[in-house]
Amino acid sequence: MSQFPYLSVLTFLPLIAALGLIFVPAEKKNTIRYTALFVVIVQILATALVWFGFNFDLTGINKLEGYQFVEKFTWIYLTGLPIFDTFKVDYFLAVDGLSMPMVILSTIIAFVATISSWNIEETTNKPGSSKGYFILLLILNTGTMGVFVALDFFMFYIFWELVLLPMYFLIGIWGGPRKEYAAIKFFIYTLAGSVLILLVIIGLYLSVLEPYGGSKIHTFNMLAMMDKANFTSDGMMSLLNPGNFRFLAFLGLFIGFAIKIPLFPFHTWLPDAHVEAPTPISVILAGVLLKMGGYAILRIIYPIFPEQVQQWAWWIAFLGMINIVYGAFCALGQKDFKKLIAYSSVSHMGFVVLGIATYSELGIAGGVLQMFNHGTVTAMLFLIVGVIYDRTHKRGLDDFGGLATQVPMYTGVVTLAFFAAFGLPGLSSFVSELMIFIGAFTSDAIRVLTVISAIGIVLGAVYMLRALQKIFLGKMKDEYKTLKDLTVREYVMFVPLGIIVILFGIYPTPMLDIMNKTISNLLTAIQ
Amino acid sequence: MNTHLTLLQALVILLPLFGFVVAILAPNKMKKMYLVETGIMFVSLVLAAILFFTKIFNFSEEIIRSQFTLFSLGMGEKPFELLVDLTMDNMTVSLLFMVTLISFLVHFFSLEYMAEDPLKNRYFGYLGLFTFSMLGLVSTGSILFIYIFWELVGLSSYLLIGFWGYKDEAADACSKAFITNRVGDFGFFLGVLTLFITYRSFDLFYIFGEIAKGSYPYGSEVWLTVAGLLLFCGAIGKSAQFPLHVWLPDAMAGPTPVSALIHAATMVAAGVYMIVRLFPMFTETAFIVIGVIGGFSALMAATVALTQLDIKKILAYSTVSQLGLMVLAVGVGAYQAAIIHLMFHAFFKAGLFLGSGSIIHATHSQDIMDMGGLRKKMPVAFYTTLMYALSLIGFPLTIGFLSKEMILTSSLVLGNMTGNYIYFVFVVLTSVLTSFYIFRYIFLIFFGEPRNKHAYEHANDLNIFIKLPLIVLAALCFFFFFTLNPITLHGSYVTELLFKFPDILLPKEITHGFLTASPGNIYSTEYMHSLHESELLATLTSALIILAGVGTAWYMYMKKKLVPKVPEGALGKLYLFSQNKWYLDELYGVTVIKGTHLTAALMSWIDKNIVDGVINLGAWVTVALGKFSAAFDLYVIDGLVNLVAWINGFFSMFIRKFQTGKVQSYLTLAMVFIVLFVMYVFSN
Amino acid sequence: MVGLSHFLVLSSILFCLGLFGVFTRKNAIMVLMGLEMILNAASLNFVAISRFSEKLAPAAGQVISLFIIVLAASEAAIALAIVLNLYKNFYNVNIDEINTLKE
Amino acid sequence: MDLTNQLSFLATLIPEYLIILFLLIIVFMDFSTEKIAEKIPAVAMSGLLLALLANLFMTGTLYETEKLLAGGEIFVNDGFAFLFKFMILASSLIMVYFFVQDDEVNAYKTRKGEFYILFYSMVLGMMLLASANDLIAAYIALEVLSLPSYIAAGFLKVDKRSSEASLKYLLFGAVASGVMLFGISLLYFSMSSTSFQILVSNMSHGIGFDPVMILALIFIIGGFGYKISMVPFHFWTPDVFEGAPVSITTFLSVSSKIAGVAVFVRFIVYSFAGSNLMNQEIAGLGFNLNSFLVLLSILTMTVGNLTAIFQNNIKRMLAYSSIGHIGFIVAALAANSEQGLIAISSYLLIYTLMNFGAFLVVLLIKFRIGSEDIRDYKGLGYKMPFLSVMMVIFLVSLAGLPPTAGFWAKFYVFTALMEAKLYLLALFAIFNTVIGVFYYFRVMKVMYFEKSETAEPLPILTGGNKTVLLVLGLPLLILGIYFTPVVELARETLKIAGF
Repeated sequence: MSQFPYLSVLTFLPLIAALGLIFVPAEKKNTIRYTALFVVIVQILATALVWFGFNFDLTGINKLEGYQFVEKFTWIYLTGLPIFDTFKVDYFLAVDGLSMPMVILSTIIAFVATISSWNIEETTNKPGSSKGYFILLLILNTGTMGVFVALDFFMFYIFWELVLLPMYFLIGIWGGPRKEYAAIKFFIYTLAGSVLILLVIIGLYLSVLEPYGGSKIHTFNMLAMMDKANFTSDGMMSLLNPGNFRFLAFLGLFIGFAIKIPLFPFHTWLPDAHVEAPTPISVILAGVLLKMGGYAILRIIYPIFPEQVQQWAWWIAFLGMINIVYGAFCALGQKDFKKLIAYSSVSHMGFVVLGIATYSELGIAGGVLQMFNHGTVTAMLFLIVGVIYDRTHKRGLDDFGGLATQVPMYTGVVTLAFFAAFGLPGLSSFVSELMIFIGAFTSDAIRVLTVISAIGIVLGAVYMLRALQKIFLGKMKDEYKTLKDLTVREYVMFVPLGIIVILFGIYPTPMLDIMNKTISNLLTAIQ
Repeated sequence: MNTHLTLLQALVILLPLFGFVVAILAPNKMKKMYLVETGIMFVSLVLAAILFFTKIFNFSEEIIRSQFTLFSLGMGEKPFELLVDLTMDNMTVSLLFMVTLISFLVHFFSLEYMAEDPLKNRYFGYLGLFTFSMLGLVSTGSILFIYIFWELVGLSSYLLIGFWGYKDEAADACSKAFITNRVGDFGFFLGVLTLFITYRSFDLFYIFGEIAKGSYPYGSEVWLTVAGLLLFCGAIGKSAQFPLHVWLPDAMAGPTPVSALIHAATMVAAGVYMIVRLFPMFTETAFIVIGVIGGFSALMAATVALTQLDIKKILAYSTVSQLGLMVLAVGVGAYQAAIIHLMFHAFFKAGLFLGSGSIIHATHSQDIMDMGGLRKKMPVAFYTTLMYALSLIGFPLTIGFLSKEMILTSSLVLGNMTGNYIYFVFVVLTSVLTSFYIFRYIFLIFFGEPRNKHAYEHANDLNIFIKLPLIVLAALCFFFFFTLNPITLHGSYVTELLFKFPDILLPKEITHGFLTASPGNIYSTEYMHSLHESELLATLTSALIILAGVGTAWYMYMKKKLVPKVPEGALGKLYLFSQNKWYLDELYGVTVIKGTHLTAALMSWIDKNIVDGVINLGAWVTVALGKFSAAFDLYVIDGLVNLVAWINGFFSMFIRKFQTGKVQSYLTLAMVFIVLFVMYVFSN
Repeated sequence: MVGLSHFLVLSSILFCLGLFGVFTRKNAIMVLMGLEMILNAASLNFVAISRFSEKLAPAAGQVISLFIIVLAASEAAIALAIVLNLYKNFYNVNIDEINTLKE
Repeated sequence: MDLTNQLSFLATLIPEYLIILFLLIIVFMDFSTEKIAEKIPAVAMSGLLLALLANLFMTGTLYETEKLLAGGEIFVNDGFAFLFKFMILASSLIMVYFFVQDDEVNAYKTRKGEFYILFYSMVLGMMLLASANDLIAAYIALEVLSLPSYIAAGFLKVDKRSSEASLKYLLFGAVASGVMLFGISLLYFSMSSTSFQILVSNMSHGIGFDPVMILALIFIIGGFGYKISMVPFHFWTPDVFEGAPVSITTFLSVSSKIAGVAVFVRFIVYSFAGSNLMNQEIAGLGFNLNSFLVLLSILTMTVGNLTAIFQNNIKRMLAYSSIGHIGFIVAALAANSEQGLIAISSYLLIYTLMNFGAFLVVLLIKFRIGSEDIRDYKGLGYKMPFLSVMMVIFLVSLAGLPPTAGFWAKFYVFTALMEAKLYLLALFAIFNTVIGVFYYFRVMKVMYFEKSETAEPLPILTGGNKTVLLVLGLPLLILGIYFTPVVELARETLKIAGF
């Protein structure tokens, strides 16, 4: 604990900034915006420091020694209570190879989102709304960051829920025409998921005992839950207890997380939310929020319910397959640019699920990498939609055509993003998808599913190129004669993402080194 | 020293990429950046030449490879390692040389051809990207990297076809090209996966070794066949074989030099190159499928080419047909014939395209009906084109003769040995048609009366940028660059040095032919022997073929001066059938494409109305329950008051039942209940 | 000889009549009277029980009933006041016609 | 019961004495001149403050459970009683602020004293309820609480709605308590006692349930259930809440419910939970009291939440939502464990805060836009940012989402349920939470997502308003992050006899 608490800074700096902003008058637009920017830049620095200080040999997952930058204090500690006579919640932050990529991702996305929120008042024409917007954005930032670094299940849940509320308002206030519907749908949907999670959390809490100061007490510590030895013999989750609820608990958690991913058939909130949300919010939604689901499955379900996972791996992979193909077809069927992107997210998150269902180092590493890559690529895609929408206030694919000659640089960016999206070799997604496919193809059980999923690659090309052609090729309408190419601010958003996409396409090693040991350990832990 | 070569190779490959980056990132002010790119291309060409000769003369026997680990994953006894693989054997260097050469010539040609285009930087950048991908494709020994570069050439082809994206046909063509290829790559990808999970490696040479040792996917030769065919799917897509050939003709919407470079000389040949590379891993069944598909594509494309009016379309189908021949050659086990024909074809077909390009540039038309009699106006174009045409039909003393004759011979020999002459028939028919349509092409363009005076007036040979490439390529069409023996390539350095696999890579025994074919070892001395004695027959055949084809063409278009049009009667039907490309596009249009879009629409509908519907239904039910309980609360039991009112109504109704007894009767009833209850109480 | 059970039966009857009145009368006053009957049934119970059962402290029930009577009186007073006020507002006391409180 | 014990017990009643004392003072002030009558609120507040202090002061010193529970007392003062009195007094203290703010009430200048007299007697009744240990005592305390509240509900004499509300309240309340009284008499018959303790002892001595007892129990539970508006005895709630002045509604929905819960819990715990009767099957009926409570709580929370969805009058909506919350409390009671008891009191503590907050906002808004209709709250988020933000905090807390204290309250209930293996009930609770979000968020939606067509500026909040709102709102956030104090306090609940 001697070292500097990077993670706390990462997590709570935005919240503090948000509290500070409350006292800034709404007129001081620039103060607010630059504060937000400052916060994300500090976050980037912190993340960089964590990255440099990261020890690639530690294994994480189920052993405290495996974690780094650990900050573990008692947060709430009550003794002398009935039944389980202590109630203890820890303030427990740490990173390992699984959470580190996600932390990096959410830092990047936070930065990009802040930049693209710069003129939120103009783009959503809500004058004077910057204050509330950025406060909510910062709170959201805290929530997302916290989910990835919290290792106390209870804390995790708090962050998990903390994400919902700002999101609700951000969609509901700054959103598009059907914002109310989208906002409440998103909220109710995800809430329904997370209350299930809550029940399971309590169930686990009641059936896990962790040695503490001589005696054994109930705990929310994930690491303790991963150790079978800690389960009480009569607890509802314990393996000894014949009539145990492990399967139900597994199911509850899985549904809870599947809604976030989102996994068929729980995905229908996504298109609405995406289409109605303002650009930066869609970016965060697709870039980070969806990853929370996949991350949670790996971080929580796998180590805590290995046997259920083993038992249901095929079905998980099946759902992943459905996501891939179904999402792709839906994307192909869309007329609305943004909806198309949203469904492409559904399809791509399917790859993640397929990957983590493979039970192989390659597959899972691919899944995590895919989460990262999809995060960056899809962020780019939504920003792209945002750019064209800000300029023309149109989103229908058929409203455009032949923009290529008018806005060459923009076209270039779009081409890059699109080809990255359907996994062109040399761009980031290809590596992860390749790993996923190899991993999946290696396991005999789900080979057939893999073959079917591979159709997703073809379809990916089909719908992406279709969009590309409809928007940028062919005859140009005269109304776009005056269309402006990218501005400096937009370059600031696109260039980092573009660099990441290309860099990790050619040389993904840094990312993989981070997760390598951890994932091997995950596999050994769950076998 | 080897490392130096490797570095040189890496340089040759990466320079064009550098050119691409330079040209793409060039700010709008630097209009002339494309010249830099061309310069870089030239350097790359020179280096490739140096590489070629060094390799051939000093290290002819070696396969120079260098690999390094990009990343490795996992702790298991066999962690996954992604190796970057740079391999160089004679075939590689020859192809490197060829590709850089043609690519440079095309650059050179484009300097004039694209002179007016505002986005030249971008255009040349794309050319650079393509060259890079193509070079990478031929110089790696890892199936994965072949796939990667495979996709990249696809990308650059997409970009170049769509370069004039404001033209609708170009817009459609580029998407069509990429997606059609993607369909093939679907198979390719699965093939790669199958190989990997079997041998835990992407290294082809290692895999060949394993196969030679007799270890097959899932331990059965069937799966080896499947893997082979899956990989072949990729080739079908790239090399525009039936049934995925439809994209190539449309791809002609791109600039003509691009067609010359990509859709005639190099990229489309990549498929053939791949199956030649993979030659050692094909099984008998695989060979049969390959051969038949190749033969059929060759024949079909040739028939289509007979009646086209767009000069680029004619050449496009001719390309498909020639590629078909190469694939067939692989199918009959004559990998050398295939790869050699690939290279020669690259020269003369690129030439043909550039020639057509110069014509188009001169007459501003692609329609064969606008031409005629250009012989006098464009002598250079004419003579060079004639040269190409001659080598295309395999006229003696041309390189075409040499390669064509190899294919004929080997297919004939195969027939002799297995009694299965189908391949031979394919080749012969195709060749006849070829020599017909290519001379139809020449006669209609360069001879006869000009059909479009205006175009005719403007036509001329233009400047050196146009002429030089044509002449160079034409020169390359003479045999003596490749062998001193005008009759056959046997014993020439081409066969003995450039394109000769070390014996370990050659299958010990490949049995051939349809169902009941007797096995024959095609690399046995016996085979070689019969090869020699078949050559004469083959030569004669090709002579006859040429006479037949060219003769007919001469008779129809020179003697009778016919103008292409739909003849009457059954012949007309055939004519239309051929002119409309066997109606394949229409067929796909109504089946595959419509099918996909219908499915998509269906899925979206399901998503909107059923999947989401369920959720909304859930919400609706909750709401309904709420409404119900609210209503219940409002009207039924709105506080004690309504309770009273309600019970009032209830009792009054009740009392109406007991008309006579009136209220008292009910009271007594109530009393009875209570008394009963109290008695029950006291019973215990 | 009259035993506890008689009283109990009687009080049950009273109670039921009271309930019946409460439930069926339209006029608020009548409802209140029903209410009184219920209360009286209860206090009757108390008195009777403590009179007849010996293990109880003597007169406990009677005391309770005294309490009840007091409460009943005050309740009646308040109730009548409210009803009076109601009459001022609505000019009738038919409780089923008084339902403005509806959304 | 020896004398010292008696004395020390009487000593513990100091808060009650104080209340009575100040009640008299207020009466006299009311008789005297206008100027003095002006001071009544201040005096009332100080009286409550004194009582509260006295109550706090006696914590631990005089409330030793064992000493005060030699069998058969009518009133007991144990930790449980202390805790609830604390809540009652504290909430009453805040209530005074409400009364001061409530212009409807203040309109009747001359009757101010009368109003506070009523209020004080209600407080007295509540405190008695909190420590009643005997059915008759409970009944009397209940009446002491109820009779003034009937009048208070109809305090706005000329307002039709108000007087109608009071009538409904009166009828329902009176009938319920009457029936309850009859039930008591039946129980008296079969148990020959009315003390909770005796019930315990008798029952635990093998005397199972006989039909009379069941009837009696149902009557009695009905009586208590009406006080805490538990389904199916809740019908009065929405109408009365809607008709009565906002401050009275607040009072009814918070303070008097605290008292009701207190006595109900004590009754159930003493009579059943202490002995193992809770899970013992009732002869011939095939179910046990526990499952009966489970049924009640499921009904209560579901009906409350479902019905709340469609209310446009926010007071009515809050009324239904409070029914839903009572459902949660009954669920925790059904858990029949100490964990459950802690859950109950922590829930009540939080419930007080957030409900007061919500009602205060409603009141403040009402006297600015002059409407209680949710649909008129359009765009308030921009007109009254501070008020709206506080409202968001309260609503989110009511919905029970982190990081507000409301989440912890619910969390404790869930824990108790899971721990008691009442999984079905837990599921119901969960899904009621989700339903709750529907209507709580509807208010936010209207406030923030909808544009108001009128742009006229509204009268701004006074510093006092803001302070009180913060006093109510900040704890919700702080406790949401650090919940320990609440549980420490709630632990007093366990100092309940017979458990």
